[in-house]
Amino acid sequence: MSEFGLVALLVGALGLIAIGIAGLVLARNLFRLVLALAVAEAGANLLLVLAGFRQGASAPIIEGGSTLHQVAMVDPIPQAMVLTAIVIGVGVQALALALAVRAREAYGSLDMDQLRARMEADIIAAAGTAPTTSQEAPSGARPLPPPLPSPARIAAEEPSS
Amino acid sequence: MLTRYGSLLFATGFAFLLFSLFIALPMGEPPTLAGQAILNEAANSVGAANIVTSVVLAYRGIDTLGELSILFAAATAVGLVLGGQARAPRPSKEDGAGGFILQTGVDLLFPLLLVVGFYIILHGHLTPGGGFQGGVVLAAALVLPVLARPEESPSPAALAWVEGLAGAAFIATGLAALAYDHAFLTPLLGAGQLGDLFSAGTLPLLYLAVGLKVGAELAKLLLRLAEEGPAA
Amino acid sequence: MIALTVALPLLAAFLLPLLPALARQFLGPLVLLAVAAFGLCLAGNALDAPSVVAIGDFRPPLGIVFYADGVAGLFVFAIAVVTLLLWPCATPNGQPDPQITRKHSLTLLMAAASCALALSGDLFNIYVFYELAAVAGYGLAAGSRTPAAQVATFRFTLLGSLGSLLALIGITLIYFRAGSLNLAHLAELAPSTLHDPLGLAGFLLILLGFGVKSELFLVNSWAPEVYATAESRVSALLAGLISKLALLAVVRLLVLVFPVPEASQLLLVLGMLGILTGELAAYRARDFRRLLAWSSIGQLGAAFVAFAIPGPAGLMAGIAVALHHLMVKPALFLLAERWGGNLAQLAGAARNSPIAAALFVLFALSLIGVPPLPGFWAKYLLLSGLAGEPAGLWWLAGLVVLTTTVVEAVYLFRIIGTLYGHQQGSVMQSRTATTGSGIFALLLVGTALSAPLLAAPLQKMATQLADTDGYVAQVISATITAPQRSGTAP
Amino acid sequence: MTALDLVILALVALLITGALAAMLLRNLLGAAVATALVSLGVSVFFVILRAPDVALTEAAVGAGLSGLLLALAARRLGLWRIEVQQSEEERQC
Repeated sequence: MSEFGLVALLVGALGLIAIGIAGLVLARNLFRLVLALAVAEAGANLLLVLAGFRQGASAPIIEGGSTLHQVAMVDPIPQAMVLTAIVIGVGVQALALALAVRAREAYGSLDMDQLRARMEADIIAAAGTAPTTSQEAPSGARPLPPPLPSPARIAAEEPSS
Repeated sequence: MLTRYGSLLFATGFAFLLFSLFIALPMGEPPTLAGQAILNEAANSVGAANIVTSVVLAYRGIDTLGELSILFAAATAVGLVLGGQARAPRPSKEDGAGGFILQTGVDLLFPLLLVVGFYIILHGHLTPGGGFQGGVVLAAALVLPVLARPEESPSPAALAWVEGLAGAAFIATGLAALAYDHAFLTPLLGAGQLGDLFSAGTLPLLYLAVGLKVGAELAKLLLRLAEEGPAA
Repeated sequence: MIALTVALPLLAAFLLPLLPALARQFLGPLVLLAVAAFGLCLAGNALDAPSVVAIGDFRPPLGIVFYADGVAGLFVFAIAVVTLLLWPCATPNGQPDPQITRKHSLTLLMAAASCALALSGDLFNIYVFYELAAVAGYGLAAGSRTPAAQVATFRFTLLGSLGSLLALIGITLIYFRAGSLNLAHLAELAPSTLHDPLGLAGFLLILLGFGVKSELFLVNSWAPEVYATAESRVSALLAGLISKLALLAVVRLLVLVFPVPEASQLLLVLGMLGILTGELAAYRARDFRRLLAWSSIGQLGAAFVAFAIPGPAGLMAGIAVALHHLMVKPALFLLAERWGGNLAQLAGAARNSPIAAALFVLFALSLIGVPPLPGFWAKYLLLSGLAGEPAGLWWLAGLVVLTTTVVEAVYLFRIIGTLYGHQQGSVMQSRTATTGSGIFALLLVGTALSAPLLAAPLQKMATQLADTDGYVAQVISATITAPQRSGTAP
Repeated sequence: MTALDLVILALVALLITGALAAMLLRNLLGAAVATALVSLGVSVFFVILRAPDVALTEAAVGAGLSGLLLALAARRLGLWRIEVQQSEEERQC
């Protein structure tokens, strides 16, 4: 591989990172945000493997069962790091998707701006700082409702589906 | 609108900055001080033909332990978020069965995937592959039958036992080294003959634990997300 | 023993879902007690000499080392104690929580990850355990299972992952340049390879990445939302504990690998901005939890400023500020669990719950920095450290700290005024929360009384933390043979 | 410029296109497929960079498993139905 190929790979990795970060900043759909994260992570992984690549070296696997046969090999450490990073990435992705599913079920939307507005309203209502809060509801009881979904939440998700 | 262009500008600038930083580095000729030292001695001291496996399980074994814990934390957190105990997916609207061909195909695939999964896991110290890749195949083997027969999903309790015990086995193997006056996670049982199936000491055992844990964990994640939520 | 502080909680977390119900109750606290004992031992031993263990018996630049100096031992102890005090229990409504085992598992994972963050001497290992603490934190933050918490946690997860991504890119940059991940090895290599714009860019990326959890300016927008929606105990863990451990990881990197003025000034400026934004937003907050969140951002800004001061004096001030915050903030969040969110509804609470109100006054006075309390010593060390530096940015930082102390005093006294006011508000009862924060208060008063005794060990810890040569020698001598240097960086 | 360079260049162009598609496609399910394709492309690069272990993992986890996760989540989010999607995509970039 020539120098040109390596630079092209670098551009590819950084391009993925940039597109992913731009998506993270700009997108408002929760699902799209998760996709943006996946794209950026793929770019970062490529960058990391690129950092261990050596021209004309072979994969870090000894063939033929002899340790005497020494050939130049690429750096195994970044590869081990990327293995770790890929698995971490998929774990976080599953968690983010589960949160998105619940947010959609509760608020009936996938739009980050709408969701934040609803969340803001809920926080204010829970803290009782809004003037509408009634006296019979103690302020501290509201932030931690019982874990069962309340009828209001089930009703909220109906119109969307 | 202004913030939108600002963000785009920021992302482009960030990429350009990174490019100018990385292009100054010796592309294709990295210094690799630690990496080269590992390449020089891994075959003799650890005995795995696949040096990446040596790094993942021996030199940086505790990273792998952390990684398993992250996957466990993510699966636990998904359980916490989605709530309750995992339930079997409802039979789909076309009345359950995904058709004769799908069922037969899955019946044939299931043992095949299991064998391939375990093969990949147990040869992880010799060839490319290992616990993570094999674990994904195992997870696929566990989840595929659910597509054909939604009522026959693997029991969540069994998956929990497999993942808990596999994780404990990894740590226990590490702790066993303490009993022999070694540091935590030192590979035991000697390096063996390079390239043999029974070589690299406890590494294949560790990879087996990793594979089972990853397989159970990922199957759990997939099954939880495959549940028919109230909104779907 | 060093590795056990990480391995035992992990083992317990893996096995917890499989155990019978009775054993589940006791395993976690027992393991944490053991970790606390280990932490005390480590801290005690480290005052003579820090100990090093090479995980897997591989010599350091190849394998991963855990390095236990005084600060690490102290933090391991603090992690175990604080986690024990904030151990998840039944919901404040008194109902048993069906998800409690999952929460216990996640809390144990978080404790293990925090211990590893305090001990680890390897850059990528720090990243892995930072991620573990982060993912466990996401799970716990969503654990109150309200829709608002789930939205807040989604943003937290994305921001945290973006931070981890930046940190990973930073680590890639440093590895590409220096060819090693071991902090001691990097400390040796740094003068010739990393003290240039490239290395500093790597440091900036890692700082921003780990800054997400330590509530650094620019990447802290998750904090007010998450702290307002998560369970108070979880907020207390995140604000009190995890932020400090992320900070400690950054400080180790700063001291060992980047002891250059540019890196310190970066920390100083970001810390100053953190203090200003945090305290001013706290002044405007009308919600108790969000007030605590913003004030936490301000406090951590002060810790960043303190750690930016080069030399042992700055490190000592930083440790003092961090430990003080570690005691006060969880206690205040426990009071928030008791009192709920609205500040206006706290009116006259002192009559219903005189003890809790008195505790609040104690913590507030310490936060402001009234003399006999530990908060005073923390601020005193910080200001005297800043005064010892040349004029300019450093003195400006001192001025910022002094000015915001006034702001802090104003908003805290406003709450005290409400608490002891004549109006009547409605207040929740939660006995365990008061007990928990009472224990923190005892710790605080104990620290205040023994302040002269604590100064010497603290000084020793700061000196150890600052001793780069000692760290390198200790880690490299832990090897069986001297590390082989195959070629130098081109 | 060797043949390998040309392959790399073509793949880089494909990857960037795929990433842009993942960010800009109106259809979120299509965007998820594009993301999985990006992972697949990256795993080809790992083979070229002499990292077979990583390539296998990226293909299995990044493309296969994460694609499956995305598809399942998309189903639970109701993104498989076109009409729901359009109403929710109105103001999406």
